[in-house]
Amino acid sequence: GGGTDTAAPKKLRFALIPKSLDIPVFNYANAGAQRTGKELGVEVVYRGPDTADPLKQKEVLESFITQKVDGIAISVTNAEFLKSTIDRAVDAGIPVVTWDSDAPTSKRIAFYGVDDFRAGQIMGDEAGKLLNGKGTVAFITSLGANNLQNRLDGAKDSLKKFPGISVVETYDIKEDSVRCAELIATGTQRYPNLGAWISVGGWPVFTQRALDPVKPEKTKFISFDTVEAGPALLRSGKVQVLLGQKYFGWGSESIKLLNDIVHGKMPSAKIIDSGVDIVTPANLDEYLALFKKMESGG
Amino acid sequence: MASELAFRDVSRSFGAVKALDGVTFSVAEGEIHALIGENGAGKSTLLKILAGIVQPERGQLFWRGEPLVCSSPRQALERGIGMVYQEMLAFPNLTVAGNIFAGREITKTGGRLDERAMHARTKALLDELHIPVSPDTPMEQLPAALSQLVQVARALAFDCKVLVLDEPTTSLTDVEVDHLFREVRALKARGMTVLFVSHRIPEVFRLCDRITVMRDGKYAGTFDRETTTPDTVVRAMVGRTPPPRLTPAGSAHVQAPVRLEVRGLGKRGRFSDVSLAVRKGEVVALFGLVGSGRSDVLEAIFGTRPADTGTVEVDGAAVRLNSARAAAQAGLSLVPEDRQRQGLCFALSQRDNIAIPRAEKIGAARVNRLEETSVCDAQRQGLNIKTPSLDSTPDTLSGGNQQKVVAAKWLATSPKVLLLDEPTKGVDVGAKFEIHGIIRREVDAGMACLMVSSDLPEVLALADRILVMREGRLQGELAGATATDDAVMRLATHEATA
Amino acid sequence: MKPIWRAREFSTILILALEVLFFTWYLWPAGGGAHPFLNLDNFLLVLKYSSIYGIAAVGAAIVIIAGLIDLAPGAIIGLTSVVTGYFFVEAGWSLPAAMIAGLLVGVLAGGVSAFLVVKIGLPPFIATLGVMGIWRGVGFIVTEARFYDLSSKLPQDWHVAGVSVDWAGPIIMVALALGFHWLMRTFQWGRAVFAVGGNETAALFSGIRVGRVKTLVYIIAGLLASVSGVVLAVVQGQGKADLATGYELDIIASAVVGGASLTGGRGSVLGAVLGALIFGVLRNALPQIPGATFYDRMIVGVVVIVIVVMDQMLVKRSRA
Amino acid sequence: MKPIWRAREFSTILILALEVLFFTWYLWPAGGGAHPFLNLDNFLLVLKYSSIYGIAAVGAAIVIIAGLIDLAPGAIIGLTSVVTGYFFVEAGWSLPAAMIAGLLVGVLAGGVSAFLVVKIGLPPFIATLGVMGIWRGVGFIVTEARFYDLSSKLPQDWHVAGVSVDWAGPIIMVALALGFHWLMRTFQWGRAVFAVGGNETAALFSGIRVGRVKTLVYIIAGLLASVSGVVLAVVQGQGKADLATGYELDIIASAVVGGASLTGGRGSVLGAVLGALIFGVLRNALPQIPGATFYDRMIVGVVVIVIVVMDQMLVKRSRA
Ligand SMILES: Nc1ncnc2c1ncn2[C@@H]1O[C@H](COP(=O)(O)OP(=O)(O)OP(=O)(O)O)[C@@H](O)[C@H]1O
Ligand SMILES: Nc1ncnc2c1ncn2[C@@H]1O[C@H](COP(=O)(O)OP(=O)(O)OP(=O)(O)O)[C@@H](O)[C@H]1O
Ligand SMILES: [Mg+2]
Ligand SMILES: [Mg+2]
Repeated sequence: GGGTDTAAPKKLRFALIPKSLDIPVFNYANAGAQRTGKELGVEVVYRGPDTADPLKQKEVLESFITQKVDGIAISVTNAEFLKSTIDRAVDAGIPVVTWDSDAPTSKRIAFYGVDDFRAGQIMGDEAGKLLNGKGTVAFITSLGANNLQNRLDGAKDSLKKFPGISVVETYDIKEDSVRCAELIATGTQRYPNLGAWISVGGWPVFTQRALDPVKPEKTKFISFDTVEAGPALLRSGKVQVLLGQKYFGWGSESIKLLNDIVHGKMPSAKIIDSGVDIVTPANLDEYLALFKKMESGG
Repeated sequence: MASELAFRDVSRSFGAVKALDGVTFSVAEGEIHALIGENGAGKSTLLKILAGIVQPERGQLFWRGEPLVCSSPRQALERGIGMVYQEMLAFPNLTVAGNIFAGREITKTGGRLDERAMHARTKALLDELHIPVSPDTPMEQLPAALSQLVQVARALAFDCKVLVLDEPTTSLTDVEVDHLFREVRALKARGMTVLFVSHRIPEVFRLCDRITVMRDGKYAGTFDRETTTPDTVVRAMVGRTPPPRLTPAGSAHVQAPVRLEVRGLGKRGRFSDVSLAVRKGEVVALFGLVGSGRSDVLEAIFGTRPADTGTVEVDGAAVRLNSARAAAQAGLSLVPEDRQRQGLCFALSQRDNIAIPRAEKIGAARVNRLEETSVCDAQRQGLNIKTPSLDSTPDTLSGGNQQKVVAAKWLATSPKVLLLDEPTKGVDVGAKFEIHGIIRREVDAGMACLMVSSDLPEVLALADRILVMREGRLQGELAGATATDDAVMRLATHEATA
Repeated sequence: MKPIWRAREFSTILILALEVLFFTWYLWPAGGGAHPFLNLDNFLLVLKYSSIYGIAAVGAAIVIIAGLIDLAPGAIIGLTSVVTGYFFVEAGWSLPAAMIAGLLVGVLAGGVSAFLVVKIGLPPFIATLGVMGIWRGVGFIVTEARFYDLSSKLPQDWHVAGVSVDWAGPIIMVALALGFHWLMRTFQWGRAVFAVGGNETAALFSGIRVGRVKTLVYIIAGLLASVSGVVLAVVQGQGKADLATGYELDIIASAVVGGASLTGGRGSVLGAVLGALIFGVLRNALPQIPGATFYDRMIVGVVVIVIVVMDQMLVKRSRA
Repeated sequence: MKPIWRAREFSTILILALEVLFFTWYLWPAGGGAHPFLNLDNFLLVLKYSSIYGIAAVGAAIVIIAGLIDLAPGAIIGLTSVVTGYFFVEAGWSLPAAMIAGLLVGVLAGGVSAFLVVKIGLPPFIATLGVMGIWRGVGFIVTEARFYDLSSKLPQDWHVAGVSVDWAGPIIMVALALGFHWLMRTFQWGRAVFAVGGNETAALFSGIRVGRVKTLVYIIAGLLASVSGVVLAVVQGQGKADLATGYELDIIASAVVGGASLTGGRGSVLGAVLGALIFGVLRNALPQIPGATFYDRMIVGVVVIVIVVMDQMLVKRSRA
């Protein structure tokens, strides 16, 4: 077919696949990718399933393989599920990198992002510090998503270091931010003296309202993601720690990686740790300034 | 006489209503036995017990001296009891052949349908009954009367020992009835026992060997056709001498203003060039055989099955042809033919059913319960609706009483022009006269009425003029002395005028 | 007038009461102390979150009574929150203006469903399924999968006329339920809805403007869904296209648990709100049972069935 | 015998053909070269993913023809994948044995729905909604929200009798569709299903064992959903409780687009599969349109409506 026609200087076409189109932070990845794409003179196609459904994501991935794009950057909803398909893409000569969420056992060439288990451990450590090693913790997650499960496992793992801390409950909000607000309220009813909440996803900081029932003098709050209402909540003292990821980097770094690979330059390591931003009231202004710079394309 | 089928002390009540109260009688093998009684007398309930749909609370059934227990319709069918129900029970999504054989399909090995055999058998059956329908026609396309006939055909399609026909003739004219009776007699000749319910007394006398009368859920006597008279039977049925029939006012209305004027109404493939006028104070009947297009014309006037061409005027003002609402507002009301599909809302109370058209007509925003109660109670009394409470839903009523509720719905609206399609279908003799009286009264007060009825005696008794239709065309008009049985039937069937 | 225990809603109330009693008993604090379930704050909580479903369920009940179905309310709630958020946050409109814009979404959306069902004659299920996709899609196109944070522009701990905005949802829900109950029971229009649902052909012959009734029913349902969406946007402080994803089934379930029959002609607006509360109590109480996380889906499923079975037994008895 | 263009399925086929033609034209590669949509690999892709919906849609069509509804297939697919995965991966059973265990899930689940609807007399919508919650819940309880990885125990690039296992779904789908089409059209049992859906009372009075027909219908639907779940587990290599979440509406939509009427008595098993393909082509082709990312949902919604309108026009014409 003409897709691999090398005679003409054809514009390269890379696919950027998020877990789902309805998760807000992935838009920053898209923004970063599009910007980098423009700089490098390549086309970036942003496509994903409309909900975080592994099967639908696999369908999109396979569709890009049959379209014979020049490279695929994917945030994997379900690693084992996509492994064979990723392998097939690589075997067919389409380089695949993963970002945000990895498929470590696959033949993907590289992963850019934070190790979810590690990120979870960080959250556990922060909670331990905030609670001075004793008290109760409740988790907020959405059952079924592997990366959230890994974060949860990570956090629980590091909480083991604090024998004085007990986990009272793990709440399943079923990817519904309204349900998240309801559960925070209900959980506060049930455990009025709760030491800390740990949310392994960004749902609680989509709005300032969700944390209304939480009394900061009693209960600490740690959440993933730094979006929208997060900074305001940090400032008002409702939230103590936010974990920011390299949202723009997900897109821009992945596209750079793909471009290098296509041009014969293999990445230095299989896993490129982006690191996380641990945002607290102390470093908030600094973080926001940086974020703004990224957003405006600096 | 060998008593084949015996009911002994059968009782059944629904809540406070005693539908059957110690009914005991027997039916001889190979006879055609009529069951008559006023609306709500308990006929259908008794037959449903026989068919395994309703269980008796007390009493027993016997078949050739053995106790007969039917706890489900399937069991009854297996015991050789076939039944045509008063209420329409068609499968709208299946073809005519599919309907006839539903549940008892002719199959080849392994349960595969033998479509060809069923088609052929259906065709033969329809021909025997002179039903002008193709076996492949979807049931939903058939008018009410043909659908009723198909269901009768369905019961005739199988060899059963006892055939139960619950008011199979309500929307048939004598012509179709004759075809049906011929078949029933043939079955009788083959030894089948037939139970037959009808409110048309002449018909009963024409067909049946013996007549059992029921009154208020009780057995009121069995009469030999040979030795009794219609009057005796009717007296046993109502418990008193029935009121005399009305005589039509004749053609004294020629000077009265025209209320309904229909010009050149036509619908492709259905009917054409229908022009008629109904004057104030006049009852005009539209008569014709089943499928001749009468219901089509009425519905075209009312706008529920719009015509292609023609105009309709009420009191000189043109009426839009494609909207029931516009027709209603112009002062037209249609009492539809099919009470289950078009007439009643079974989720609502009888009271609401009766009150709704009236409320829509007067444009009431609020529901005025007090006023409606008095209106509904008046209708209930006037039509003698036999119901424990108007607050119950219509499905608790007997068929005839349901029909009375349908009639009440539109009588309560006092329209300018009343269109009636089989208004007294399944209604007992007494109530029929009551309804005729009400129609007469309204008409005398200035209404005009266009009526379709397959019941020729009713047409002759009530109509000032009779328009006869055949194959979608008006064949002629009869009034006064010229309107006789023979003359009407000749126009409806005669070939020479074509 | 029927005695109260004959009313269709009675069995639903009874079930709700039993449910509350059960959880009061089950969650009784072992060592004394405050009851985590039986307290005023918690009841407000139940009401607040139930109202999102309950308001829309009023519309769903009317739709179902009319013999129709509406799969769009979840999507309409989402889009309304987006539109309200857009005008309030992005376009800088005043809050009331933005709210009105949000409500118009519902009216428009209901109008589109009505057009497809009444004028084009599509089956309601598939028409509103398509419409659901469209409104969700429009929400995504407007937001490009971002969201509007209204909360930062609204006062913290906001009180209107001395009442916390948290009460807005419950108050609106109860007012709408009573209002529509009254409308459905004492007005000819309400009876027409029952008639259309009970037997459309008979309604047509009775002179009821079937098309108009259906149109209005869908518009009301759309409007109520967007009331729910506006409440969500304002009280919860976010406008997001995927809010209320999948709620259509919960909303219909509320109406059905409250006595609406999907074959049409039967149902109750009050019952629908009670149904929403029955689910709301479940959503509130189950997470209070330690370790129920993995079990709650199953429990909700079992409870739905138990409730409907109980309801059936109660209603049968009261009819007999 | 009716001519082919009179068959109910004809209009669905026509619409599918139009859709394929449209995307072939729209996605025609500007500079020549391989067509991204019109190629064999891509057709296999469409078939492979459509089969997950299509197999279950066969069951949904039968359920709908019988005048019922089933909201459980998505949950059954998920639970089947879990059970197959559990026995294959955890319990170490052979693949065929694990697959049979998976299929039993569907039979059992269908039996439960049937019991609730037939014996207890619950409305199908709410009964199967409850059942859906239960099976999803059981899946979560079994897995504790984790999953079973079958793929690592299965051969890479697996071929059975020379055919890639990717073809399993499409082949099974087509075989089941043809088989059940034949069953529904030429067997007494199929006719009984149509009769029950057309008029339940009449069916009962005609001596049809309505309860038995309904029971079997739900069991078949459950079984077909779990066939879909087994295919998913084996071909895609995973058993996970939340697989196929929300697919119930897509599955019903496939059946409805294929001509099934939710009022019962009408529908086509072949049509349901064609309906699943219509959606499958959309899911495949839309992502190939550059820049349409956020328009997908809306386009799907619009297309659903356009399809049903077209279908209505086609069917009307062919009737006249
Ligand atoms: N399902 C039911 N629920 C309550 N009452 C019923 C029910 N079925 C019948 N009835 C009552 O039982 C009585 C007898 O009804 P049935 O249908 O047997 O009368 P019928 O003689 O057939 O009358 P018709 O000539 O009008 O058909 C009536 O008063 C009716 O209201
Ligand atoms: N033989 C037939 N086969 C199929 N459809 C028929 C047949 N006869 C009539 N119809 C349909 O039935 C509809 C109503 O028929 P029509 O108006 O002739 O009934 P009618 O004369 O009042 O007799 P009925 O007493 O049966 O209602 C017509 O629109 C026509 O489509
Ligand atoms: Mg009767
Ligand atoms: Mg007629």
